[in-house]
Amino acid sequence: MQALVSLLKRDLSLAYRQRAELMQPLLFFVLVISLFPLGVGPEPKTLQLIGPGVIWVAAILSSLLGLERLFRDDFSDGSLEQLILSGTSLSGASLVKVFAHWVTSIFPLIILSPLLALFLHLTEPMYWALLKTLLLGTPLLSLIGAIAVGLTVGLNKGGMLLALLLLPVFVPLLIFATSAVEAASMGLQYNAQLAIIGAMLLFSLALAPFAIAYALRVSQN
Amino acid sequence: MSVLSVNNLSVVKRDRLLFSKVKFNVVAGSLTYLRGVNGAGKTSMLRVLAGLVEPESGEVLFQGEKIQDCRNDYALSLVYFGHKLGVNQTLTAVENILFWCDLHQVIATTEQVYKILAQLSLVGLEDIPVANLSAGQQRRVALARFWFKKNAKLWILDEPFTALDVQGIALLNQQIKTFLEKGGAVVMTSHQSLQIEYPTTEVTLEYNI
Amino acid sequence: MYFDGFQSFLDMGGYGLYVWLSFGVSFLSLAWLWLDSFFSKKALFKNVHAEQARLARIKVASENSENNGVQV
Amino acid sequence: MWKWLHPYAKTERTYQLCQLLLPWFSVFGLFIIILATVWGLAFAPTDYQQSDAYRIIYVHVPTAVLSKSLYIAMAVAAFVGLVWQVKTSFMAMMAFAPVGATVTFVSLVTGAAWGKPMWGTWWEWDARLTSQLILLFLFLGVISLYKAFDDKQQAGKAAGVMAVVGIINLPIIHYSVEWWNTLHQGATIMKLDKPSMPPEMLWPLLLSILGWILVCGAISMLRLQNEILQRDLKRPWVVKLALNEHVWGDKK
Repeated sequence: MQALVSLLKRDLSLAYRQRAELMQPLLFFVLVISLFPLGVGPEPKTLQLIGPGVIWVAAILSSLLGLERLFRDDFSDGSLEQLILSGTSLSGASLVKVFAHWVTSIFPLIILSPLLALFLHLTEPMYWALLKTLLLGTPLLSLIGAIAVGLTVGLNKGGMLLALLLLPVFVPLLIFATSAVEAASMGLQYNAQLAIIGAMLLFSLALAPFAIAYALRVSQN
Repeated sequence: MSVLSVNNLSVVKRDRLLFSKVKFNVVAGSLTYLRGVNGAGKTSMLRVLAGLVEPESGEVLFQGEKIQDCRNDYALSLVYFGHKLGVNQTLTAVENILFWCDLHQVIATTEQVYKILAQLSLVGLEDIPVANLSAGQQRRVALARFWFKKNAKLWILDEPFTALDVQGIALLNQQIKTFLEKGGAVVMTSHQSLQIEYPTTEVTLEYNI
Repeated sequence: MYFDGFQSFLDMGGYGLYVWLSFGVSFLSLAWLWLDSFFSKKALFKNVHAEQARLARIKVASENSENNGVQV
Repeated sequence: MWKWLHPYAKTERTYQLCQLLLPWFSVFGLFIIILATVWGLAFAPTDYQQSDAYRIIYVHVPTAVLSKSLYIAMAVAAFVGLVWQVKTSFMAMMAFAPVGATVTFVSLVTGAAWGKPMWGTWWEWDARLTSQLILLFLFLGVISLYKAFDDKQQAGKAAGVMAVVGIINLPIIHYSVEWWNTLHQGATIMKLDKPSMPPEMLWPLLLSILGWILVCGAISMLRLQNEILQRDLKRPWVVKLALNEHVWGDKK
């Protein structure tokens, strides 16, 4: 247990030292979203219509950008080998690493979400729905993303392959999240969608760490 | 009872049979020197012994138990030193070592780390990011783990002498010798001839296409 | 003073929130920028001191190894 | 004649020059800003059309003006650095960049806050606000490019090229956004323009612009000193400086 705590501290201090690199997915997120009004026109009505979808697709793409960094350094300098050989539970360590990655690079997206709701003229209820779906959905992105990253960490051309592997898997999340926000725009209840995303999150929370641990062992040889 | 026993082990890498039906034992206090030309599969053998890689067939036993079954005990008594040093470039040497010790349930204080780093003649380089150190210096930082994990029974070293200067090699030889005399087992490969005055059992891997 | 009381000054003709928000953000950003530059200058000087301490440590270590032979 | 321009001495001489000017710029700058703000906020008459909301111009206009001029200053420093291989001007460029980015951010926030009473929403894709937003991205791009390199020498050149590319694109972005805005003119009712300026409103504005220029100049000089110290960390003059600095406690 002490090992996992020091792993978390190490990852957070590493993220702090590389915070310039950490800002990049964030800038990408805001940039992509502010391109849409320039393309589609500034009318609030149209922006509101495409808003939820735009924010969610941008969130998925920018989290893909950030995911690459999850095991890349540890694999290349050998820390991953020492972690596997250290007897600390690899699934526990994977969960800690995914949590540290989520807090440092995807949580800032959520902090920025009010600004983006402004950019796309989302109404108040729509924003709360968006916030809830982001809070429930982005950990899901990290957990499932980490499995694919664990598998492709060995190959140095993981970039596009990662997107190819993960985008299909994120489709259900995208559908339920955007429909929740649209329901909110019409004033309807959206607890059902939230419940489904929540279920997906709990399911992946239970299974993903073991899958990530297995992926990391597989990518060793 | 031998620390490590390997029964007809064969390993395939990238669909090439590196070696097959290899069998040898490592007893406490013994130095096993793995010989073989480049490509004979020395590194892969060590990675299989450490438990990083699954063999094609055969088994590796640690004190009579398959290493996959006793992962925790094996982890507590093994120190592995591979091609990749396992030292993070952004952290400082002290942080790296303290983190390694935490990971391997070894109690270490910063003063001890500074003292050991001084022995490894890394004075003045302890608190700067490892990226600024030379290859040889980074290797010395990685070697510090042998000074810390006191209760280890088995050391696996993969060409530890590369990029080390004469003084570094002497230091490491001394450390290996004292570990062997205290009943530890060492399995290692090295492209330089071994200068450790200690009875060595040799295991040779033939190169087959 | 254009405003008759402090209360109406705060109220800014009903736009108090926007005016004070703008001035607040402006001067907070300036203050942050100044403090950030100021403390990174301090940090740079601290770096120099750490560097000097390192050099001292190296000198001490090399002196020790000279007077008691090469430390194996 | 150019002896003092000898690259090695220049960095130290620039540092001393900044050290000399810094107190004057910051003290006068702060004094003028406070004077102008109090004058503009409390004493200037109200505007018949926008009532007291217009007072935001005493912060919005200086920052808007400064954001563009800081970008130009940065680009000029980059150009000088690239063409005449002057190392210090890359440092000056990197001193201007964060100040410019912050000032652009402030102009965005104040512009949005000023627009709220008129448009009813905090953010409106008005031509000027949009180009300010793109300007902010240009600044952040140059800064993150600089930070991505370990070797500061290389970083300066790369960020310099991006700053020059940015300055060339600035007018193009400005006019295309204007055109884009008129294309969708329906969306914005009233453009964000300055109310007619009787003298007693104009003076505080000019004063606050001067104040902002002085303070931003002071901060840029301080950051230029930091860049110089960062570059010459191991040089004896910096070591001497750091040791005295410690002994007397901090002068500044």
